This record gives sequence, C-alpha cells and structure tokens, in this order.
Amino acid sequence: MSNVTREEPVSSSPKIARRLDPAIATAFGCIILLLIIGSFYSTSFLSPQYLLQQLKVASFLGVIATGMMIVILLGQIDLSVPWSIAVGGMMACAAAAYGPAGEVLAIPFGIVCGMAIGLANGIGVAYLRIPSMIITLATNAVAQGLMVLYTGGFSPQDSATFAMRYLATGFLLPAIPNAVLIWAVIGSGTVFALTRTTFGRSVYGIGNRESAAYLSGINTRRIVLIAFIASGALSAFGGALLAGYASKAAQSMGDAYLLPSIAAVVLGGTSILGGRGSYLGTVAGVILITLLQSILSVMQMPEAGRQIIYGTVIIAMLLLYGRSPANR
Amino acid sequence: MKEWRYRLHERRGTLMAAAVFFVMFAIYVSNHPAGLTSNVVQTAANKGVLLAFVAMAQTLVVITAGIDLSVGMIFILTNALASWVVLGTAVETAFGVIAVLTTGLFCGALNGLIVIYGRLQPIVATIATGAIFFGIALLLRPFPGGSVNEELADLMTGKIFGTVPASLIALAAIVLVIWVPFSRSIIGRTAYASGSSETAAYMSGLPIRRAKFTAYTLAGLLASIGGLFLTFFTFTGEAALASGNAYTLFSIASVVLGGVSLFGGKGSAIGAVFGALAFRTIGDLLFVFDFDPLWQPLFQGVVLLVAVSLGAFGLFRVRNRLEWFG
Amino acid sequence: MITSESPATTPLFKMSGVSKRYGGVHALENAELTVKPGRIHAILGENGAGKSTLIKIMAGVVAPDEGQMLLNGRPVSFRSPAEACAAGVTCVFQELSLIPDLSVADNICIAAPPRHFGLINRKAQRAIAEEMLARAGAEDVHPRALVKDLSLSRRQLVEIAKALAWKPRILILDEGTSALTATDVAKVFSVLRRLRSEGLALLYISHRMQEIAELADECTVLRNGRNVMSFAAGTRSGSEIVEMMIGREYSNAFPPKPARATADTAPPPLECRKLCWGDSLRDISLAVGRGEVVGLGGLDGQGQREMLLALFGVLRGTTGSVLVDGKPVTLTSPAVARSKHIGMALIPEDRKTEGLMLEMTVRENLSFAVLDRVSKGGVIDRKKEGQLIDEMVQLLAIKTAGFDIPVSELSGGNQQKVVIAKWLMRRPRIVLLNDPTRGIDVGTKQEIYQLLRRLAEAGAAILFYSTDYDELIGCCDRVLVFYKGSIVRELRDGGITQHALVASALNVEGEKAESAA
Amino acid sequence: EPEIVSGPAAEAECFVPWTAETKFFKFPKKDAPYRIALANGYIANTWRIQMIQTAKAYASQPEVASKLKEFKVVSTGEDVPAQISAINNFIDSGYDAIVVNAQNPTAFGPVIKRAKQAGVILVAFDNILDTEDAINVNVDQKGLGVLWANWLAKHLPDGGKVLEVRGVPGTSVDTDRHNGIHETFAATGKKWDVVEVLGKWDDPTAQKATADAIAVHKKFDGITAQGGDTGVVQAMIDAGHPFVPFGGETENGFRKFCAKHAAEGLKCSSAGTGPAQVAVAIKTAIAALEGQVVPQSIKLPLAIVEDPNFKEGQDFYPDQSDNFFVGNAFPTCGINFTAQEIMGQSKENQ
Ligand SMILES: Nc1ncnc2c1ncn2[C@@H]1O[C@H](COP(=O)(O)OP(=O)(O)OP(=O)(O)O)[C@@H](O)[C@H]1O
Ligand SMILES: Nc1ncnc2c1ncn2[C@@H]1O[C@H](COP(=O)(O)OP(=O)(O)OP(=O)(O)O)[C@@H](O)[C@H]1O
Ligand SMILES: [Mg+2]
Ligand SMILES: [Mg+2]
Repeated sequence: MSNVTREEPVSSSPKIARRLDPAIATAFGCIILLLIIGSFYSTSFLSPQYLLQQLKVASFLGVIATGMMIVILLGQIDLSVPWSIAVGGMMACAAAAYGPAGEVLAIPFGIVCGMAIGLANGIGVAYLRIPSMIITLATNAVAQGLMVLYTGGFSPQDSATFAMRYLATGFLLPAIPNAVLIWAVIGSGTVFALTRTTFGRSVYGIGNRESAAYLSGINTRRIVLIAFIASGALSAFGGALLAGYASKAAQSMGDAYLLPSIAAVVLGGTSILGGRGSYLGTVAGVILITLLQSILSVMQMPEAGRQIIYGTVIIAMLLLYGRSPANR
Repeated sequence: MKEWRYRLHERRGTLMAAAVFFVMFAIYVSNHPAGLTSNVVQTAANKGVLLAFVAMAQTLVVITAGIDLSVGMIFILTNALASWVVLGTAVETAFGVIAVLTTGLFCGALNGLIVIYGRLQPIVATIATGAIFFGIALLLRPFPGGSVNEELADLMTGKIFGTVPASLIALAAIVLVIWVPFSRSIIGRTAYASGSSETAAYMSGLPIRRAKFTAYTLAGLLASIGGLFLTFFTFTGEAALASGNAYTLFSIASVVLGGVSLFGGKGSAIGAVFGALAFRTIGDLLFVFDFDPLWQPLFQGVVLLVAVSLGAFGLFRVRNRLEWFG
Repeated sequence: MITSESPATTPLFKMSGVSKRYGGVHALENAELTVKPGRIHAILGENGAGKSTLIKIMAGVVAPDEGQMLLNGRPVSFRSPAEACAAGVTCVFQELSLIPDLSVADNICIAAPPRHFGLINRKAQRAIAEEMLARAGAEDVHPRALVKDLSLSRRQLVEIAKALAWKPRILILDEGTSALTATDVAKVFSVLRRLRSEGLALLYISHRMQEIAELADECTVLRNGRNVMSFAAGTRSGSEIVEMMIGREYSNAFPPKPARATADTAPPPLECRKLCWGDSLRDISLAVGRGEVVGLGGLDGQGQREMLLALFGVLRGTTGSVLVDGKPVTLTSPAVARSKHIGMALIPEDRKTEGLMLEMTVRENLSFAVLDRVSKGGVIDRKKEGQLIDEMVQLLAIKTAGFDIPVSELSGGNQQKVVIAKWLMRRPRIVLLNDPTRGIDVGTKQEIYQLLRRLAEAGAAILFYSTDYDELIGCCDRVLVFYKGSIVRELRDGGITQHALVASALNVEGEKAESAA
Repeated sequence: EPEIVSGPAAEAECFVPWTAETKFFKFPKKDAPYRIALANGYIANTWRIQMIQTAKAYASQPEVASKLKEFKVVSTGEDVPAQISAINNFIDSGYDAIVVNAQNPTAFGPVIKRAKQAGVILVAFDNILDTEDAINVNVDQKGLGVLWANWLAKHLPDGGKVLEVRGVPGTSVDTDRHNGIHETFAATGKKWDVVEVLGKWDDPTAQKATADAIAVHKKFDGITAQGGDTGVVQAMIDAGHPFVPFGGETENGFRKFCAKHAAEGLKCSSAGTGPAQVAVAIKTAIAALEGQVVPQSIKLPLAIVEDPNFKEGQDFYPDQSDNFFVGNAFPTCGINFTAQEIMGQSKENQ
C-alpha cells in the first residue's frame, strides 16, 4: 500500500476558460430584454442619449451599491445607507460655507462624516458583535437625529460646490458624463481591491468562514471595521455626488437608495450570506434596477404597478439563479 | 440550581424586556401631566398594541432563524383592505374581518412558499414580496380614505368597564389563541429547534419545512391583525410606504429588545410584545420631557442605540474567541 | 433461515451485503451484522473503518448504496431517523443531535412529546424526562436546564436519555462514552447492563478496549469498511483483536525517528509554565525543543485542544506564561501567534469550519495565511504568490485540476493537505497540529507523517495532538498524556506503547489513587 | 362645543373663509395665558424644520408669548398612530388648543371626537383634516394647479406638450394640484399632451424623472412641477433642453434659476405658501380661545411671483440655500418672517 500512484502535480494555473457566472449572464440578458421591451414603447429607449443618461443616473446607485456589496460580501448588511448618503451630501455642502478652504475640502469632509457613521457600525459589528441589521438601524436613526438638529440649528448652506456639480454632471471626456467616469474609477478600484489585495481576499474569506479566516491569522475585526467604514464613505460620496447632481443636498435624499442598493447587489449574484459574488454582477444589478425604474417611470406606469412589477421581477430573477442548494 | 432559578433563566429575555418596559412606563407616567389615568394607559396601549402585533409576527419568523422584511407591508396592505371591507352590518363586518385575516395568512404563506420551496434567502425574498404587497395596497387605496365599522372600532380601541383598554385585552387574547398554542405545539417546538440547530432538528426527525411554513403564515396572520387594529385606530386606510418600512424596522428592533435572538431558536413573542411596548415608550418619553423639538429625533436614535448595544455585554463572558463566530 | 435457532439467540436485526461509497472512498463494503436481543454487541475498528457509517445506515440517516436489512425477519429500509426510531432502532450519534436552546426535558421528548388537546403536556413530559434521566443515570441533570448550558458529559447522558424515550428495541451508542469520566462511564455501564437484562439489543462502539472487555457479549471488527470477523467476547485476546483491527505492521508507516541530540543548551523554541484556563487546563507546564515532535495523548476532550488553542491565542483569560525561545510572549490572537517573532502555525481540527473557505479557490486558500508575505502595501504579488504555491503543491504533491477551482472540489485528503500547505508556506518554527489526519486515507497519512519528520529535521518544534494512538507511537519523540486538563504522564522513546498510552489515558493509577484517598 | 355663528370673522383680512358657505365658530372665551401644543409628524426635511423654527419664533414674539403659558412641540415621525396618540395625550393633559400638521387627513376622526368632548380646540394646517369639526388653515392646492395651468396656457396659446412633475402619489395635495392643472387645461379647449412623472417633491427624484422624460420625449413646450423644481430645471440644463415656460413652487433655488434664465425663455410662475402657515394656525388657535369668531376653514393667500417680477433680496436670495421656501410671509395676518430670518435667528440662539 505504500506505492500509491500519483498524478503529476499541476505546475501552474491552467487556462480554464472562466465560466461566466450564470447570475451575471442572466442579469445582462434581462437588461437587453428590458431595452427591447422598452423600444416597443418608444425607440428613444435605444438612443445613445437615453442610454448614457441611464448610465449617469445608475452611477450614483453604483457608487452606493459598491459599499453595500463589500458589506454584504462579509455576510453583513448596512441599513444606515440612507442617512449616510444624506450626511455625506449635507456635510459636503455645509463645509463649502467656510470659504475657499471649505470649497476644496467639501467632498472629503462629507466622506469623513460618512466614515464616522461607518466607524460606529464597524465597532458595533466587529467589536461588540451586535447583529449588523440592528446596529446599522440604530446609527441610521442617530444620523437622522443629528441632521435634523443640524439643519434646524445652523442655518445650513446646502448648495453644492462647483466641484461636486462638475463631478456629477460635467464632462471631462466628450459624451461621457463624469459620474460614469467616477463609477468606472471606483468600480475598477473595487475590483482591484477585491481581487488583488489582501483586503479583498480577507473579505471573501470572512464572508465564507469567519472562524477559518480568524484562525488563519487574519485580523478579522479590523477587516470588518474597514469594510463598514468603506461602506459609509462610499454612501457619503454617493450623497455628495447626488448633491452635485441636484445642485443641493436635502435630508431625504438617501431614502430611495436603501432597498435598490441591496436588490442590485443580490440581483448581481452576490450571496446575501456573504463570501460569494463579483463586482461585474453588481454593475449588472445596478443597471438593471435603474433601467427598470426608468422605463416604468417613462411609461407612466402607476406607482402601484411599478411596485408589483419591481417585486415580481426580483423574485422571478432570483428563482432563476439565486436559489440556495437543496439540502439533503 | 433550584427550580425557580431555571424558570427565571428560561425567561430572562422576556423578563428583562418587561422590566425595561415597566421602568420606562413608570418614568413616563410619573412625569405625565395627567398622571396614571385610564385615558393615558388607553392611549399608550392603543399605540403600543399595533407594533406589538407586528413584532409578534416578526418573532415567529425570527425564531426559525429567518427574517420577514415584508411584515410592515402586510400590515399596510391589510389596513388598506380593511378600510374597504370591515363595514356594514355585523355579519358583513365579520366577513370583512375574515377576509382581512385570510389575506394576511395568504401573504404569509406566499413568503413561506418562496423562502422554503423557492429556497431564496428570506431577506431578499421578503423585500421583494414587500414591494408587491405595497403595490397591491396602493391599488386598493391610491388615496387615504375609506372607513370602518365605527362601533367595532370604538369597542376595540375603547375601555372595558371604563378602565381596562380593550386593545390590551385583545392583545392578550391573541397571545393566548395564537402564540401559546404555537409555542406548545410540536410545530412550534420544531420552529425553535430548526432555528437553534437545523441539523440536530433533522437528526431528531422533526417536520422542519412544515414548521417554517407555519411560522411565516402565522406571521402574515399576526401582521394582518395589526393592520386591522390600525384601521380601528385610524378609521381609514392608507398605503403609506414610509409607515410600512418603519413598522418592519421597528419590529426588528422590538424583537431584539424583547430578548429574541436574530440567530434563531431563542426568545418568546411575549418578550417581543414587551420589547414593542418599551420601544413605543421611547417615543412617549418625548412627550413628558421638555426636549427641544429639534433634539427629539436624536434622542430617539440614541436611546435605540443604547438599547441595542445592551445585548453586547454577554460578549465579555465569552472565553473562547471561536465562539464569536457562532 | 433463522427459524432453527432458539428464541434467545434469534437475531433481532440482520444486515447483509451493505455497501456505501463516498466519492472514491469505500466507507463500507459488503458489511454484515447480526444483532440479538439481550446482548451487548461491540463494533470495533480503526478511525475511519466505517463504524459510524454502518450504524448511520441502521438508523436511517444514510441510505446504503446496496445491501439489505432485516428487522425481526422482515426487510426494512429507513428513510429518516424518525422512521428508524419508530421501528425501534434508536441511535446515540457520535455528533450530538441535541438542540442547544431547548431544555433537557424538551430534548428528551423532542420527537413524540406527550400531548393533551394537541398541545405538549409539559407535566407529562417532565415526568417522562425525569424517568429517562434516571434510567440513564443522570438524576443530577435538571430537566429544565438548557442543553447548551450542560457540560459535554452531561449532554452525552441526556442524549442517552433521549434515545431511551423512544422505548427502543435496539439501542446504538456511537462512542457514547468518549466524553465521560470514569464514574460516569461506570454509571452508563450499569444502565446498559440493566437494559440488556430488559431484553434490549445494544450496539456499542468504542475505542476503549478495556470497556469492551468489560461490557461486550459479542464483537464485530471492521477494517477499511469490510467485516474482518465476528466472535463472542472473551474468545480472543486483546492483542489478537488489535491485530484484526489494524491488519498491518505500523512501523512501516512511519519514518524513522532520529536519535535526539542530548545536550541542547539553547532555550527551547516553545515552553509554557503553569498554563491554566478554567477547568480545561490546569497548571500545564511543558517544553518543546528544536526538532522535537511532542505528542499530546489521552482520551479525547481532556484539554488537548484547549492547550493548542490557548497557545495560538484563541482563548481569553488564560493564566501562566508562554515562552518562545526563552522570551515570554503574550498571545492574544492567531495574528500575533503567527507573527514573525513567534512563528506559530496551527493546523486545525475541522478543516470544513476552521481550516478552509470551501467555496474559494485552491489558490486563495493556499495563500490565505501568507497574504502579508506575498503582498506589498496590501497588493498581492501574483507572481510571488504563484511561485510559493507551486513550490508547496510540489512539495506536498497536492492533486488538483488547477488552482482556480473551488477547494471543495478536492478530495478530503487533498483538502487536508491544502490546510497544511497553507501554514507551511509561512515556514513556521512552532507547529501545532490538532488531530490533522482524521478522515484521511492511509497513503496521505503517511505523507503527512513524513512531512512532520522533515519539518522537525529542519528545526521546527512540533506539538501534535492525535486521537489515533498509532500515530502517537509512530511519530512522536515524547508523548504527554492529558487527563482532565492536566498532564498525568510523560512517555518517551521506547516507553510510548499502546498499553502505556491506554493505561495512562484512562489514568488507571490516578483513579485508583483518587478513590483510595 | 363651539357656537356656530355667522361671519364675518374677527380679523377678516387674515381669517378669510374658504367659501361663502364656510361656517364660523365662536368658542367659549377662556382666559389667557393658554397652553398650546403643536403635534407635528414627519420632521426630516427642510420645510418641516423651517416650520418648527417659525412656530417657535412666533410663539416667542412678545405679544404672542404674553398670551401663552406653555407652547410645546412634539414630532412623532411618519407613523400616524403615534401622532394620534400624541394628540390624545395633549388632550388628556389639559392643553387648550392643539395645532396639527396631520400625517394623514382622514385618520383623525376618533381624535376629533375626543377633542370635542374635552373642549380642546384643534387647528390643522398644511396637511389638513377631513372634517368640519376642527379648524382648517388651508392652502388652495387646487387653485395652485389652476394658477400654473393658466400660466402655461397664457404662454402656449395653442396648447402643446407639457411635462407634469407630480408629488407624492396618494396625498391629497398631489391630487388636488393635479386635478387643478388638468381641469384648467381641459377648459381651454386646446390640444394638450401632458406627460406625467413622479418627482415626489424631492429634487433628486424630480431631476431623475425629468431627465428620463427628456431623454425619451426629446422636447416639451412647457413644464409644471409641484416640488423639486430646482432639480427639474437642473435636468433641463443638463440635457440641453431649451428653456420653456414653467409653473412651479417657491423654492429659493428655483427662483434663482427663474431670475437668471428668464431672458432665455424660462418664464416662471412661482407660487405656494411657506411654512409660516403654522403661525397663522397658532394665531387662529389663540383667536378662537379668546372667543373671537373664526371661520371653520381658512383660506391662506398664495404667495405668487411671476415672470418678470423676481426681485433679488425679496423674492429670492442668491446667497442662501436652494432648499428653503421663500413664500413665507402672510402680511395680511401680520406675519412677516423671511425664511432665512427664521433659520438664521436660531443660530444666534444656540
Ligand atoms: N459524509 C461523508 N462524506 C465523505 N466521506 C465520508 C463521509 N462520512 C464518512 N466518510 C468516510 O467514510 C469512511 C468511514 O467513516 P466512518 O465515519 O464510518 O468511520 P468510523 O469507523 O466511525 O471512524 P471513527 O472511529 O473515527 O468515528 C471514512 O474514510 C470517512 O472519511
Ligand atoms: N421547559 C420545561 N422543561 C422542563 N419541565 C418543564 C418545562 N416547563 C414546565 N415544566 C414542568 O412541567 C410541569 C407543569 O408545566 P406547566 O406548563 O404548568 O409549567 P410551570 O411549572 O407552571 O411553568 P410555566 O411558568 O412555564 O408555566 C411543571 O412541573 C414544570 O416544572
Ligand atoms: Mg465514527
Ligand atoms: Mg404554568
């Protein structure tokens, strides 16, 4: 029994054709299907103008969903997104009131405020081990309270700075809105971080098996903390961009982004339990959700119908590819 | 250990929630300009009971280690429906009530089917069904309005013998009729078991799917009872997206305050009821203390943050760090 | 075919030609088993011989690939544990099947609680629970206590009580006593004897030869999933039985141990003094020298795992001191333990939950513990990572279809190699192994033994816990035997024998001394 | 409780009855000082915060403060039952009058009953109550829609394609304004092609909806929006849509745009009522408590500014936030806060 036959060990990674994740393929398929359906209503849905416009609007959700995705990859969730967005937008605008230095520091200041919310979430989840669903809910309420207090007490400045407006609505390259460029930059940064850095590996590792990651000597608490801070920062940056897009910040600006950001991430094939998912999927999910909302809006579908279609599409797509494996 | 200590231990979460509630309520009442009158209790009860029903609904699902983010929307949908059908003669009203409750059951069952047989994660599945339920609510009530059998409504939100709030009696009755039998049935025990350790439950040959399905379905039913009471309380129906979401989130907070573990297998709906009442009292405290109006939302947020962080103290007893990861 | 036998010896249950395969592993092949009422039937075999698989098939947890089972002469096939239990075949599993958040009484009556008006009658349930606890010799367990608050040995007893609540005709205990203290074992034995006298058939699995000699009426030996022999107890000597179980000479399997250099004046790479952690570790002092392989012996659950976890910084509130190269260190997390100046590695016990991220690729798993070394400023150097992985895969001869497939697609042995490889990539100076060869085939085991020896020769200090005595005998320079959280004996060189290990593991002398005192 | 009397009201130029049929109330006179409460619902937007600041500022004006023993504000969020309970609590605690911005106009039946029994005066404003038993301080929402539609009809004499950016669906405000617009268009007898999108009174939402609509429909001849107007104009600018006549609300940002781009064709009618209506409501409550005659339903004047009349420093404030609502004074009631005065004032208070 000692002469065990052995295959030659594989020396270097063979070029296995990267299997296209069925989730991502389906999501992109649905995008095309939506556009085709839309084009029966009006051929404008296929015009580059409309598509670029959608891409631009999707960029804001894209930036926000990026943070949500990192947190979901850990197997957690961030329900403080709405008010992190508002805090980002409002604080960025507020900073602008303080002279030229304020103008320059506006966006960074907004992001730092978002990071503070993320820090509170991260400490709660990583160090106190409070379920993320509940601690982020609480920090969301606190952030709201702070913003109400701030608005009422400080005669706030809420006009976006030139930089914010330029980033959200300007054109650095002809025909390609800056917002899309920003999303592309953040997106490629995220892809890089998730696939090429120790941080990204650790995120997937923790999402897969936190105990194994911990025993491998990863400082899991720090990674979780960083992930929540990143989520807060990205939400806040999304808020600053939204403020730039609308030229101003408002309290309710984040309300409409919580559920779509979760839905976009999950529709893109990321497992809500963590550890599995790719950024390309999130891109598909974001575009899909934006397009769906836009087409229903332009078709003047009443709100009731929109909600029903929205829910049904999500369930249908998840039933197509998002089911967990049958046990036993 | 003595028998009574075990009893205490079993109910620690519930008792803690009850204690928190009673302390907060005592603070509230003793600072209330009107003091402890039956009107004050009635007002607090009517408001608290609504969330209590939704929190009970959430508890059933959370015990199985799931979560139902559509409870708030079932609550809204059944409110919209009730404002159409709980009307007219006694018989018509009775049929209306049955229709409302059946709708709730059906919504819950749909969640159960999708989660158990569709094998979707409860978080996303119920976000999606929540959107559908809300859409239907909007179809029913594009504008706030409608009405309800006012005699019934007054009865349910009034006082019995001029002192005891009827809504509290109704809550107690529902606990007795739904929660107690559930928790003492094999199905209920299976719900706990599958939330605590699904493998062990399977090894013990328990009907896991049936139990989960029952939990989701009853959750729908309880949410619809909440919706019915909302109608009794407001005399109208309204498809309010914000309240739907708020009740869902509040129900999760109540459940946690009530000592129910979000990881499943632990806790009781009675604890969640006290959690809900305590959560509502946070809002009432604003009334008796002279907070600047602009500080009120912050105060509520901070109290919530502190309340949910209390649970973290158990952490410092953990001596093997691997236990952190459950 | 059974009619001719007398009633007392009529088989209650008969299994023939049963096979079960897991991927390439034959867990069982053509297994036979005959169980008679009023008898205690011991099943013997090495780790992985297929004992648990056999009884899982009997108990309806696992479906056999082929073969048939007869209960009272009638063919049966159970689709779930519940069906088997209802038919009178009840099992106390090796992995406990109690529900942690429910009370003892609830657990005992979990499957068929007494009811009135359709609801669980807690009074009646309480009565049943008390009765069953008494029968299982666990009167001191309160029926209202939550299972998760009980110690492991109490849980075992509750598990037995739960099985008794089914009123079984065949009761199976899969290592039902592995976590029990000697007094508890004695209790369980008297319970089992009483059950035998009540006419139950008992199937008993244990690695403790002594217990079997004391208890069993019949024995069946399995090896590599096949029946070796069935015989009446007392007809074979202990050494004959061991021969049957092992069926090979173990000396071949292990690389030769080098003669140890006697006078090494340098401080040992790893030393600990008076290490304590609750009841699990009491005043442990030990030292591991350069190039030394020190085994941790004893029955399972005597504090060996805690010892390794404590060294690796996982446990909170340990007291005592740990010295690395003679310098005291504070170990607060695995991240600290693996750091450069300490250089520890822990090969964990359960690769599925503690060693691997099953859905991640082989590459990602292999480099997970060396991310800090193959990256610059947090960015992974794919080339360097690839080189290291290549080297390690060559070294350990890991069989994989590629580096970018999920590690779950590898066979169990290769998965285990991945776990080891991922730590070897750090070139650790202190290696802690927590039962690393469980569920691994013989060939791979040998490779691991050789690797251990090579590591030691390269200068590493190795602390090696194994539940397999042969491994301890074959691999270790010294063995420290644990009993109830203390080191009760140190065996070295020629002194490491099966007998010495077993005797000291059961702390025969110690118990005697204790009861004498 | 109140005596139903015939008009006119005490301060006739301020307490304008809604219609000729509106009843007049005369409550039994109570002696000052009074305890008055404000039961607000949602608080997290600028309008509401501005409203609460105005209420506080108004209540602390010397001549008002002298009549008040206590002025208490509670915001209960979006939950209707919480607001109902708050009002019940105010009633049980013996407040003399309660001013309400109702979260749902139809849900307060039981409260109104209870207030009536207890002799407490209820005054609703902004989101008013569906009842004849409480005093409503009303903005003519439908009239606003009529005004905007007339403005567009004036500038587009032959009809045309109009983008209508609606508010929060299901609210009476949205429905009334929408109906006003459509009935007016229908009455002109011209051909109107109205494209409706939902802006939810929120700039980003309105902006997104407008951008989508422009991308698909290419060109509109006129626009009307109920809120989020700054976002709507922004979307037009971003899409390079030519400026067209616009009937909208009174946000400072919107008015800034109107003033700036009037020459390029952005002809605006900006109308609405600001958060200062709360002051009118408080004033009404006090008047009622003093036993003066007040209409059951009061019609607030609209603050209207139309093209070419946008005056810097009076109708809009270039240096100030886009977010606040400029139409915030009711000269006929002696209420003359400017929004930025309100917001600035409490900065010094801090
Ligand atoms: N679920 C499974 N999947 C794959 N292989 C399995 C599985 N269960 C058991 N095996 C394999 O089947 C073989 C027999 O396992 P079994 O658990 O029956 O051994 P055992 O005799 O009970 O050993 P032990 O004494 O360690 O409990 C082992 O090689 C094991 O790795
Ligand atoms: N979870 C439990 N585990 C074990 N025994 C229990 C449990 N619950 C109740 N019992 C026992 O069952 C018997 C009667 O049940 P009963 O439902 O009346 O409980 P109880 O003792 O009144 O406690 P409770 O306060 O839970 O109702 C008592 O002897 C009680 O100790
Ligand atoms: Mg076994
Ligand atoms: Mg009892």
